[in-house]
Order: sequence, then C-alpha cells, then structure tokens
Amino acid sequence: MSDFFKVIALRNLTLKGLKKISEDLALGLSIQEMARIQSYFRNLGRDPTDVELQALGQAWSEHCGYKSSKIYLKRYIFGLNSEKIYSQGDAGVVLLDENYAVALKMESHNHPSAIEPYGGASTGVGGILRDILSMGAQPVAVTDVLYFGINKYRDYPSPAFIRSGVISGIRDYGNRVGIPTVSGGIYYSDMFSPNVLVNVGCVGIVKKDKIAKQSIDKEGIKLIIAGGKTGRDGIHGVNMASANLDSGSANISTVQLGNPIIKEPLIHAVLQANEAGLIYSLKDLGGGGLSSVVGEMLYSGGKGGVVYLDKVPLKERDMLPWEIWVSESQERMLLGVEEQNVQKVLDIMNDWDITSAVIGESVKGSKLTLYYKGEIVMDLDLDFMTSPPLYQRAYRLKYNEYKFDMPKERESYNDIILKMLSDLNVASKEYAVRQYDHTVRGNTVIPPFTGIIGKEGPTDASVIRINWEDYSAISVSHGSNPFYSKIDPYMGARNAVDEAYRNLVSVNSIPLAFSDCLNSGNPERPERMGEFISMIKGLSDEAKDLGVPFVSGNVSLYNETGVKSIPSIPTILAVGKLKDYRKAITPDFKGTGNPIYLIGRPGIEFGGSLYFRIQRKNGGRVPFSDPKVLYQRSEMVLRAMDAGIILSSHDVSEGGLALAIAEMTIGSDIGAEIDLTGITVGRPDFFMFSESQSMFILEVQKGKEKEFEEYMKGLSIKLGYTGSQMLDVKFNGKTLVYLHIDQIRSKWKEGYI
Amino acid sequence: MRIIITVTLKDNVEDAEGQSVLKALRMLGYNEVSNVRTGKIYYIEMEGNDLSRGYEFCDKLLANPVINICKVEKNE
Amino acid sequence: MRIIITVTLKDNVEDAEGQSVLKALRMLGYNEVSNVRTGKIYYIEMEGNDLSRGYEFCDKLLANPVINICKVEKNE
Amino acid sequence: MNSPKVAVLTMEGTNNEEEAFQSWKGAGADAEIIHIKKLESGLRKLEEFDAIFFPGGFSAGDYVRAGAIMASRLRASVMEDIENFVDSGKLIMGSCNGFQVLIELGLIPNIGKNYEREAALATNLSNRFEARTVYLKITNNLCPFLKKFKINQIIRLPIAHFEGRFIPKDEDLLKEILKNNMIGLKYVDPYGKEVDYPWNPNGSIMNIAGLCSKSGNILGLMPHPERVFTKYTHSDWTRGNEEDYGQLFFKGAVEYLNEKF
Ligand SMILES: Nc1ncnc2c1ncn2[C@@H]1O[C@H](COP(=O)(O)OP(=O)(O)O)[C@@H](O)[C@H]1O
Ligand SMILES: [Mg+2]
Repeated sequence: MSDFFKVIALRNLTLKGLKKISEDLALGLSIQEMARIQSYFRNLGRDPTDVELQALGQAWSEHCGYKSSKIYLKRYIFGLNSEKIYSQGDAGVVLLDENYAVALKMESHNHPSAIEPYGGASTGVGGILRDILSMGAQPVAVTDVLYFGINKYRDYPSPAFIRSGVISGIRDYGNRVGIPTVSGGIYYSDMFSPNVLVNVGCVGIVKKDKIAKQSIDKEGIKLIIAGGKTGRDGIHGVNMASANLDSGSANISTVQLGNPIIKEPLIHAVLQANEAGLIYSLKDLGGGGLSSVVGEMLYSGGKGGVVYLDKVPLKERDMLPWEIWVSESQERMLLGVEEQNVQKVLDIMNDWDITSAVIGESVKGSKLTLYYKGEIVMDLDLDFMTSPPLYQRAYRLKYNEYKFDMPKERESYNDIILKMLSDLNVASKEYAVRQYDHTVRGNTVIPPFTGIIGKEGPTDASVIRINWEDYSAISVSHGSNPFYSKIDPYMGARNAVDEAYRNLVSVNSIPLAFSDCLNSGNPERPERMGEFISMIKGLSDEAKDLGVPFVSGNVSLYNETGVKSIPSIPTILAVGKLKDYRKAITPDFKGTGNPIYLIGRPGIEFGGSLYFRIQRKNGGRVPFSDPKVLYQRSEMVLRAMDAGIILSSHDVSEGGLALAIAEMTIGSDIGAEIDLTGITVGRPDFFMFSESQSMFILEVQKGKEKEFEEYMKGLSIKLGYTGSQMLDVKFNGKTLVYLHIDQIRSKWKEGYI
Repeated sequence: MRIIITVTLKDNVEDAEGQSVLKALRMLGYNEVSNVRTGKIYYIEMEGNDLSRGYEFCDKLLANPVINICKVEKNE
Repeated sequence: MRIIITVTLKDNVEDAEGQSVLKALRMLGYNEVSNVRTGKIYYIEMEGNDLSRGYEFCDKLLANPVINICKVEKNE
Repeated sequence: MNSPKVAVLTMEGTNNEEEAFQSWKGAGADAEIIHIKKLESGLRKLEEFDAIFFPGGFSAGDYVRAGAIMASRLRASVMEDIENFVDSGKLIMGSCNGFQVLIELGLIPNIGKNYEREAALATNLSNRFEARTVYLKITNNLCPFLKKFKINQIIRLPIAHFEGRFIPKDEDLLKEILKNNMIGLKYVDPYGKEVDYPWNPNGSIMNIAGLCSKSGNILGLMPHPERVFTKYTHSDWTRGNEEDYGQLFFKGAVEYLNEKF
C-alpha cells in the first residue's frame, strides 16, 4: 500500500462513524449522503480511497451540485423561452446575426470576498472570464454588481475595508487582463454587513461556427491542462461557499489572489487554438477543480476516461493525489484535443509562454479512472459521481403585511432631491468605476458615464461594438433592487428583470438574453427556501412574457451569519443588440426647447422606494411590474428611436421621474422646465418620486411632437421642455423644485474629485 | 519616532508579483535566482513612543490578517 | 543566499501612495502621524554569495535611478 | 507601392494590441502582432518593419514598475537592433504602457544619446487609476504622428493609467526637452489652459502628456489614440462631436512612411 493515498474503511461504519469521516476529511457531506456512498461501495465490494471520497465531496457540494435549487430551476427557469438559446454550457449563448453569437454569464463570489475581499473579487473576475472563454468566445466586457454593508457588524471586517478590497480586486484583475469593466452597480445597506455580495459578469463574442463544445463524445480524445500550475491553494473552496460564514474561521487554504498575467495570454492562446479548429472540447477549472471538470466533460458526452495525476504540472512537488484532483488553483483550462492536433496545441501554448500538459484521455465506458505513479487511486462510475441527491427542502412562503406611513407634503422638494442625489445608492459610482479601464479594446461606444467631458452623468447600459467593419453592437446592463427584494422577493425579482430590460431599451437596443445570479440565505431554513422559490418564480413570470431566455446563471446560498441573512436577491445581467450603434442614445439632454415626455404613469406603490427610505418610512407594497406593458412600451419607444426623433432617454428607477430628469441634466448643462399642473391631481410628490415600473423619460426633437405621440399611441405624457440651467418643477402655480444643475451635479458627484 | 512597517504575503499565499520578477530575472540570464517574494514597506513619522501604534495601523489599514504578515520596527 | 532589496522613492519625488496612507491614518484619528513614505521590498533567494548581484538587479530591473533609491542587504 | 510594415509588440499583460493593430490597418499599414519572444529568439527581426508600436496595458503585470520588465527584456536582447532602427529614421510609437516602456528603454528623451533612463513615469498624484477622457493641446506638429494636427489644436483622447506622472532627471534635462521642442501634447482644460488636477490627471510636470524624440521619429504618450480611431468610441460622441482624432496619429505616420521609405 502506498503512502500517497489511503483506503477509508467505511463499509462497516455506523452513521456516527460516517459523520466523523465527512468531518475529518472536510467533505461537507451530510449523514444521508455518506450513507448513500456507503451503500455504493458495499455493492462494489470494496472501500473507497480518499481520492474518491474527496471527488464525491466536491461533486455533491451545493455549489457544484445545485442540490437545493435544481428542482426549482428546472421547474421555472430552464426551458423558458429556450428556443432562443443557441448553445449552453459554462455560459449561455444567443445568436446576434448570421455570423456572430454572444455568450454571457453572471456569477457570485460572495463567500471568498467576505473572507479576503481583494482576492475574492479578483478571482471572481478571473472565474467568470474563464466561463466565457470556455464557449470559445472572446470576452469583451466584464461587469460587477456589488452589495456592501454600511456599519460594521460585530468582529467581522469593516464594510469600508471590504469595499476597498473588492473594488481594488476587480480593478487589478480586469485592468490587467485588458477586458473593459463597463457595467455594474453598487448597493449599500446593512443587509450586507457582514454578508457582502460580489456578483461578477462577463460577456463574450464568438463566431457562431466557432462555439466550443463542452463534452467529449468520442474515445481517444486527449485531455490537456493549460495555464496556471496546480497547487494547494483553493482546496475545498466549494465547501466553503456551501456553508454559512462563521466569524474568524477563515480557512487559509481557500484564499487565493489570482494571477491575471497568466490569464491574459491564456485567453489569446485558447482563442487562437479554437479559431484554428484544434479544440474538440473546452472547459474551465473552477469550483471542484479537475474533479468536477473532467467528470462533467466526459459524463455529458457519455464517455469514460483515464487521468494520470502525476502528469499535472504542479506548484508544489509533494502534493497528494487527492489534493491535485480537487485543487481549485486559478487560471487553468482543460482542453479536449484530437491526437493529431495535440502537438499543435502544445506549440501554441508554448508560443504564448503558457504551461500545458497532456494528462489523460477519454475511453469507452462510463468509468473515470485515476492513476498516480502507476497505481489506481480512483475508479468511479461517472453516473454515480455526477448525480448528487437533489433536495426538495421544506419551505414556507412569506405573507407580508404592508405598512404605509404617510409622509408630509412640503413646500419645496429641493432638499429631498439633493439628499436623494447624494444617497450612497444613487450618487456617482465614479470613485470605483473610473478605476476600471472601460475603453480598453477600443470598442466601447457607450461607456458607463457620458456627457460633457468632466461633467459626465450615468448611462443606463454600456454599448460595445462587435468589430471594426460594420455597425452592429451589443448593449450590456443589469437589474437588481435589494430593497424591493427584502420586502417582497417575488416582486423584487420581477422588478429586477424589468429594470434590466428597460435599461437596454433606453440606449436603443433590443433585449436578447439574461443571466441570473441568485443570492440567498440558508436553504435548510424553510423561510429562506420560501423566499428563494418566490424569487425564482418571479424571474420566470416576468421573463416569460418578455420573450427573453435566461441563458445562464448561478446560485449562491448560505449567505448567512449567525442571526443575519441576506434576503433572496437576484442580479440580472442583460444583453441586447443594436443593428446600428450610430443610433445609440444616452441620457444627457442634447438641446434646449425640446419636449420632455414620460412614458408610463406613476402609481402609489412605494415599498422599498428611495423617497420613503430616506425619510425612514414604510412605503407599503413594492412597485408592480407587468411584462406585457413593459414589452408594449418598449416596442413603441424603440420605433420612435429608430425614426431618429429621440435625442436622449433614461429609464425611471430609484427616486422616480424627478431623479431621472435630474440625472439627465448632469452630463449636459441643460436644465428642464416641468409643469405638473393638469398632469396629476393627487400629491405631486407621489407623482415625482414614484418608482412604478416600466417607465422612461425621453427628450424628443422639437417639432416632432405629433409624430412622436403617434408612435406612442396616446401613452405618453408631456412633462415640459429642456432649457435654462435649472431643474424647475411647478405644480398649480407653486414651485416645487428649483435647483441649479451645478448643485445637482456636485451633490451627485460628492466624494469624487 | 519613526517606525518601519513591512507587509508581506503569508508563505502559503501565492505572490504573482514575485513570480513575475523571478521570471524576468531568469530571462535576463540570472539563473541562480530560485525564488522571489515581494512586500511593501512604510516609513511612518509620528509623535509619541508607542510601537504598538504600528500594529494598530497594520490592523486597521495596511494589512489583511488573512493573507498578510506585518512587521513593525523602530527606526532611529 | 537570501538578499533583501528595498526600493524607495528619492526624497524629492512626491510619494502619492504615502500621501494617501497619511490621509487615511489621519481620517482614522491618528493625528500624531506627520509623514508616510512607502517602498517596495524584494526577498530574493539565490545561489552564490555575491551581494553586488543585488545592485545589478536594481539597475537592470527593480529601480529607475531617476526616481528610486535601492538598498541591498544580506539576510541570513 | 507597398504598405508600410508595422510591428505591434506584445507579451503577457500588454493589452492594446488588437485596437492598435486595427488602427494601423485602418490607416493603410500592413500591421502584425509580434510576441517579444520571437525577437528575443531571433526568429523575427525588427529590421523587417518600418514602424514599431508599443501598446498599452500591463506588460508583465506592471509589477515592479510600469513597463520595467518589458523594457529590461528588450534591453537585454535586442537593444542594438532598436538603436539601429531609431537611427534609420523609421518610426516608433508607444501609448500608455508603451510610453512607459519607451522611457524605461531610454528611447525618450535620450538627450544624452546613450539610451539611459533620463525620466520616469511615476504613480499619479491622485494615487489612483484614472480612466476618463482628457483634453490635450498639440504643442508640436513636427513629428510625423502629429503632422495632421494644427499647433495649439485642442483634442480629446481617453486615458487609463495609474503611472503617468512625467518626471525628468533634473532641471537641465527639462530645459533640453524645451529647447529641442520635444513636448508633443499637454494636458489642458477645455479652454486650452494648463491647469492642475483633474484636468492634469496624473500631476505630470508642465502638464506633459506626450513627448517626441529630438529627431521626431519617436512618439510616446499616455493617452490612447488607438482606442478612438473613429468618433464613435469617444465618450461624448452622442453630443454631436464629429472629430475622428485617433486615426490622425496613424494616418500621419503612414503618410510619412509612404513618402520616405
Ligand atoms: N460596480 C460597477 N462596475 C462597473 N460599472 C458600474 C458599477 N457601478 C455602476 N456602474 C456603471 O455606472 C453607471 C451609473 O451607475 P448607477 O449610478 O448605478 O446608474 P443607475 O442608477 O442609472 O442604474 C452605469 O453605466 C453602470 O453600469
Ligand atoms: Mg438605469
């Protein structure tokens, strides 16, 4: 018997004994799961090796196995508008036109970022880039939606420390790999202290006939590992991400910082090999390491395989077989390559100075066999290994009583608007985003901020062109609102989809695809599970009638610490398309004397709204979204945009239409004169600050009012005109708002420059 | 008082910068170099005489105990 | 041999990082801090016993003489 | 007539090569992306080319100092070829990280003519990475890259860097730079005035954003012309600004090469 692996005598153990094994080896498996393993090996008539148990521990973790969520994802998300999905794997792909397709995916890196914010966030970016690369796609945009706490919670790291680490991590990784970080969001609330959420996304472009496949359905395909070497870093990362965050118990072996300078050439090399048609199948090494990726690649193609663990290039010479097999070292890709192409692939890697090695191959059958120094250290049925038990956990749905505290009416809303503009959730995010290179690759048509140089305001979606030859482009944006989700996870999810969709429409693009990153608490608690299910159902109900598929996604559970759990919050990454990017539209006002229109009508639904939040009042129900209404309005808006009569556009989100208009003045030096007399009869503040869904503000070319109103079929409300340097809102002869643009801009930019 | 704080990565945390420098030195022909680790150094001038302040700075700002080691020295 | 190379900015070169650390420490309430300068430190393991190698590394790679000062020490 | 051949140099961490390649191509050059490994091993020779472009990015991670590792590798392997290239009057341009490499290689300012480091691009005074659009004044249009601009013309270009603060070795060097009219671009405010942060994004002495060599055949600059070949990748094009500034750099260079070589 060798000293580099152990046989674990498990067939005769009691349940208690099984539990101890799971704990001793840090497998993260429950007693029932261990019992299932026990009976499998009883049937085989032998005991497992440590390598085998570790492999199962990885494959059956929540993170890899989606044990708690799969049933609901299947029921509500998979299959939804799926005829529009072109390909699915590590990322989802939809077609853009006859030649090109777009790949997208959003993923969480919450747990690692809570322990080591810099490394957690940077390896998050690294991981999501690999997912896009796995489709054979050139990454063209990185995105990040971040949720930070405000006040320190007990002895957990301070939110300021976490924030600066996370932002630096995204900056240093994204900038160094040379992919622009162009879109995202930053939310602040003590819901996220200490459970910070770091959701990162990536979008890539691939020629439709070059999409890499992720399975091996043929024997004799060689397995090549390329990129970073394998070390002890990141062992058991998935187990950590599948458990609650306990104070101070950071397991050091799971902390990684990432190395973008290996990733950068790796992207070039893999894409070059793919373009040359040398790759048979492609996957990245993420959670679960080799164990998970080799297993999935073979299993999905119905083949077995052999891997020689001693052929894996190592950082540390004395690693044990099980460590090599489950290590989550960064910057690694697995390539399936036909024998005759192996040398060519190795040569390309060498040209780019990248370590690579052949480590095994696919074989007939359904077994995965691992060798180390000539001995078999694992011999498992892939069928057993890759099908963890699925759980239909107990759940309890949330029934809310909605409280509504009536705010008082005011003479002037100047102070309210200034306060809203400097609210952490609304104020300019330039302190972070301007540290991200958003113009690298030279394809950024609409960046995160536009307007007069030095005075730029926020945009709704970023636009990235496909190439230098024609005028087609994609748009990238997000939707999320943790304040709605906290009150009503179902409607919060629907509104997140609404926001993502209308952001895309706002720049004159047609929404094509969503990726969903689902963040929640401990699924073993019925209330949490109930919220989680409501959230998924909300996403499904909303997206269905919009006709947009969820092409990819990710689930992060156990974002919970002691008595504190996050609500169930979805982050939606959305991608749209522009046939002609020269028609893209930004929010900054373009001229004076142009009519300003509102599309939609504000309702009294203030749950989670900024207006009520800054007054510390309960706002009742959260806004309601009707996808049919959103779809219809969007169609009309897009038609008017195509006709060239819309000069600027902004969707209405936090702070309602008043804030949307204020934001449109920021990048422009052009004010707005609004008169609500006759437009609303109720309280003008409710009209101004309502966050009712599916609304847009449009600046229309003067003289084109009639034409515009025809496009809108009577669904538009003319609010006033652009002009002067003031935001001026009147109602029944009284002036409700009178603010100079410089005041608005400097409040919004407070803290930056 | 003038204190010197040195912040380095723990041994088991990979040092991408050190790796890049090692590679560069090798490319320059220095094959005798076998390992490079990097760190940051802060020279802090302050009133008072209490070295333990330095550890506070580490704790609150300069280092992350999960990945870093902090060394505080007095410099005359 | 293990050598330690410390690369700092010349006194007349403004240290932007030092300034921002100073500002951050002041914000944390450490008003007794009057100045912060920063530097980088490299721990290099190599065969041989020739300290002058360290100066070569500085010259060829680790420092720019226009703004930097390099210190090379032996570490047992 | 053959199109001029341009080598866009790359190594791990450089990451503007694609748009640089496209920009040169768009200006009529025959561009090729060359890994510096190929130069080091002698597989490719600089003399095959009429122009060299050092792209932006983070060569070798910008660890140690921006551009330092790339420069020291090239200095150790092909410095003689580079010097011959410079002497031949062919063109060299570096933007952002490329400028940092040119400074570290001693190609600019090179007042002493012995390719020593005479300047540095230090960390921005703001101590943060700055990604935004800046205004620039063209202060010399004698070098081929700038010939399509007018003196004192104000243009806009994107920047994205952490180390861009130009520091000369000493007063005398700065005097030489001025005497030889080497400053090509300066950071200014929208009215063309030389002012401090934020319009001078990094604290560069005399607001220097880009330098030409004495003989004019080398340009190094922190901003990124290759990212704005046409107006549509400018941050403010939707406000009706019509200028295609970026391509003028490359077209000027190609025109020059076509006339001379
Ligand atoms: N963390 C981030 N990373 C990248 N881009 C971001 C981030 N946060 C915000 N942005 C971008 O900055 C712009 C303004 O964001 P934000 O103020 O959140 O806008 P809005 O309130 O209109 O959604 C948007 O283009 C957004 O995509
Ligand atoms: Mg928006």
